[in-house]
Amino acid sequence: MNGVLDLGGTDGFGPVDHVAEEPPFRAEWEKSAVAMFFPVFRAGWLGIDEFRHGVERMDPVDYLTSPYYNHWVHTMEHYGRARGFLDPAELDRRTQHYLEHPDAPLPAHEPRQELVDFVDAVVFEGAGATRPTDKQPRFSAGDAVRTKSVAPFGHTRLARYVRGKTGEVLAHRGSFVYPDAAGNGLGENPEHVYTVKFDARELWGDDYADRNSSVCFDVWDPYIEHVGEAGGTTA
Amino acid sequence: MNGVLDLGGTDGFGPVDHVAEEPPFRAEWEKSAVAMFFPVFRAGWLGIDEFRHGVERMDPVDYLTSPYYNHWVHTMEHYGRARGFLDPAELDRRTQHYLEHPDAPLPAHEPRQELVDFVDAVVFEGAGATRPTDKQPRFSAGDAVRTKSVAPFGHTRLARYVRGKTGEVLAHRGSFVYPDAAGNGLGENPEHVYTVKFDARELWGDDYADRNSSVCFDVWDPYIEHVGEAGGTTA
Amino acid sequence: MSDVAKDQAAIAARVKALESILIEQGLMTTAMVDRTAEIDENEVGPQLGAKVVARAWVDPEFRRRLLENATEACRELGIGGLQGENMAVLEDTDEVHHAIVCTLCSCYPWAVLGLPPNWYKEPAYRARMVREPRRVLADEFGYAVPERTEIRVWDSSSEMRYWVLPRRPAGTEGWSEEQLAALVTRDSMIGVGSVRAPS
Amino acid sequence: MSDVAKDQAAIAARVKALESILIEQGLMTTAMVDRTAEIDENEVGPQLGAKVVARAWVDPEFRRRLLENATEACRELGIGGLQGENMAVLEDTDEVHHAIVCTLCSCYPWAVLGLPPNWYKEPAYRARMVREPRRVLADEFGYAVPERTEIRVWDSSSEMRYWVLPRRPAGTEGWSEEQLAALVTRDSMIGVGSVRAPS
Repeated sequence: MNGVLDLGGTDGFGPVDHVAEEPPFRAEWEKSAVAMFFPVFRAGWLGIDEFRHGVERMDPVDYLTSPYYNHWVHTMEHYGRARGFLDPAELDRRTQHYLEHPDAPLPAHEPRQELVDFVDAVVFEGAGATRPTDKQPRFSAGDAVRTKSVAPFGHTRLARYVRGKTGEVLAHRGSFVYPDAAGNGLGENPEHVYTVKFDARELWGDDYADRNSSVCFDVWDPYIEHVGEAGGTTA
Repeated sequence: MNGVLDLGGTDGFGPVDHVAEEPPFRAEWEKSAVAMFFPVFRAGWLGIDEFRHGVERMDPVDYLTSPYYNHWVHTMEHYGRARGFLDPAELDRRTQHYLEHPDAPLPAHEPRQELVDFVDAVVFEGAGATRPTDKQPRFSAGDAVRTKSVAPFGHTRLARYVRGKTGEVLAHRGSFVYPDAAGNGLGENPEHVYTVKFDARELWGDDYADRNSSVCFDVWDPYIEHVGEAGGTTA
Repeated sequence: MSDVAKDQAAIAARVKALESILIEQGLMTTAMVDRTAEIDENEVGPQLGAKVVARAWVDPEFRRRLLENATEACRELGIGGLQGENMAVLEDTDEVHHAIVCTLCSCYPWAVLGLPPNWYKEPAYRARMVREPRRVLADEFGYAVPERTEIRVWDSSSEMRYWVLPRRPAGTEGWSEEQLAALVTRDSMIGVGSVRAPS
Repeated sequence: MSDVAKDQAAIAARVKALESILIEQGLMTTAMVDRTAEIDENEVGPQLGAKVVARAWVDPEFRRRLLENATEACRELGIGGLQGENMAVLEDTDEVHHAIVCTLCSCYPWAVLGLPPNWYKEPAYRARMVREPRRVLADEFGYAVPERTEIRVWDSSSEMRYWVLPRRPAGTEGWSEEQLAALVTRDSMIGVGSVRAPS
């Protein structure tokens, strides 16, 4: 989607608030929000691409102003409601309860070691997105390619600032879950992934590009087309 | 600039809040904000293109959430301060005063009929932006053209969603003040203006375009280039 | 006080402070404010555009001149001025339906329609109207345009000010210009709604 | 209560409500929260990346393997996992300086750097780093890259996780891996800062 979230190249956001050292969590609720990813992922509420798309569909102003981990809360709640795992009225009722009684305890429960073990397994073993495919990679390092100039409504990883741009394939990375399918609830549909290098002048124009700079951007196979030597596109 | 203000084609803003009938002003301050354009324009604080660029440079969240005429207040204040017409400390002091005493009167003054006459003259006679130029128009109706794919940092009227796109010139509109010059404090530098028609499929891609629809977008001469019959660009 | 009211109070104080400085600098008077409001509330508004439309419906020669040079044709009726110095009128037909938007700010043909409505200036309409016009018209304005009719959206990126000449409704034969003008809505001249049905 | 505190209280209540439901559904426990926080606060962080960098500085064969397949090379040191399943390490040279960003969300090599800092997730860095990297590095991070050095910004659009192998500082001949690792900053592995000067 063409969302405000697609920030690459947007002007007007002012200085970077660089802080040399800061703790991983700024509030206690952030720990729960981060930890919550494991159970909802395990219970099948959402996959990682859907997780991202749920964040993307936040109200644009909420997206820009909300504390970062509230984005996570938003997307987990979104899929929990949409898929019937959460009763919205019950969630609202409990929210009001904890708002009025911030120190009210959580429900009593057993520690459940297998759930802690699940956290350790995911963190230290990972949950990768590489998937085998019978498709042959259409591109290889050194190819001149152009990204498609398309504006999907759903989830995509083809950012606006690289659309319709010509670059050079630097590397083939293997085949991975395709976000334009998985993020829109259409299955994993694995596709080959490549790193494409774009000269800054191609992205922004000669007069506005930082000198001697480039952007490397990873694309899935359907995002790109070969560019003929004459500059024309061959489909 | 590539700002959040450049809204064409951005997804995620939800429904249009269409109201069949509403008064021109929702608050008394809006009348003053709208009227204020006349004196600051007359006094040379800013021109219309600078006015727009001042709005564009608002903080993105303020831009999206602020009542519309507050955009006007922002840009008038911006140029008033930047050009030394306004003393920021004095403005802050008076703001605080009126915040604490909303009914405190404005300074006594004469009605000054010549200023009222100026309002009438501008409203009913206009303050047009057509300007003569010795430049020859490079395009005419029927020409296939492509917009430049550039991302200026300053003021431009070449919206992101039409950059690098091919369309057909529908009409030559005459020569006008060039916003990319005037909006950036570089003089009027008049250029020819054309209406270019873009098929929706060119703008958004075949799979995402509304069927049988198009966008007409006005461009200044430097925004576009001829497209050769083979699809290549001729500079 | 709610956040909105607090914002409003803060903005109102800022505007009053600015106004007080401009008054002391001899640049502004409250009479200017009164005159501006009077113009925007009573003198310049969609009733002007409606008058032009009604004339075009009854006078084929005027219609021809209007489509050829809207600015000059409007001047014949004493209409024109700020944000209408260079106008073009877009004629709706069975083949093409026109609508206007300003994606970069809120450009609008003030001289014939007055100040723009809020929804025209807010993000949703500006963002979506160039991207999914058929859906926006149908879902947001209840204005269904048949698929055989091209929707042509005019993004007001230059100082040209576009507006729409809607089709004259059937059943209005012999009506006076005044009667016809009363059918012409602001939305029909923006291109997001129809004219009123004759009754 | 300030607006920020009000927001924080509202979010905290929402999270607690969600957590209580997940607990009752048998999906979540507070022990999971404690374990997650322990990992993020103490076990997974830039100290892991620093260890890899130090090894690469002292062991040319390891360096070669790291640049060829970072995921496998890190596994030799027992490092890897979530958001590090497919890593690539970018070697800084006099010719090319690398930096990472995620313009679409906040992808980051958790497995070697831990959770990303807030500025990495906020709009300004994500918006500007691909557009004006030399200016951002100089003005925002005080990190001047000479114009003869290409700046190559890696936008983390896929599940590949990139991070930077900074250059080993002069004056560290004969240092141990532990000593060297202490020089390696998080920012130097993101590509927005230098390693610490040896003292």
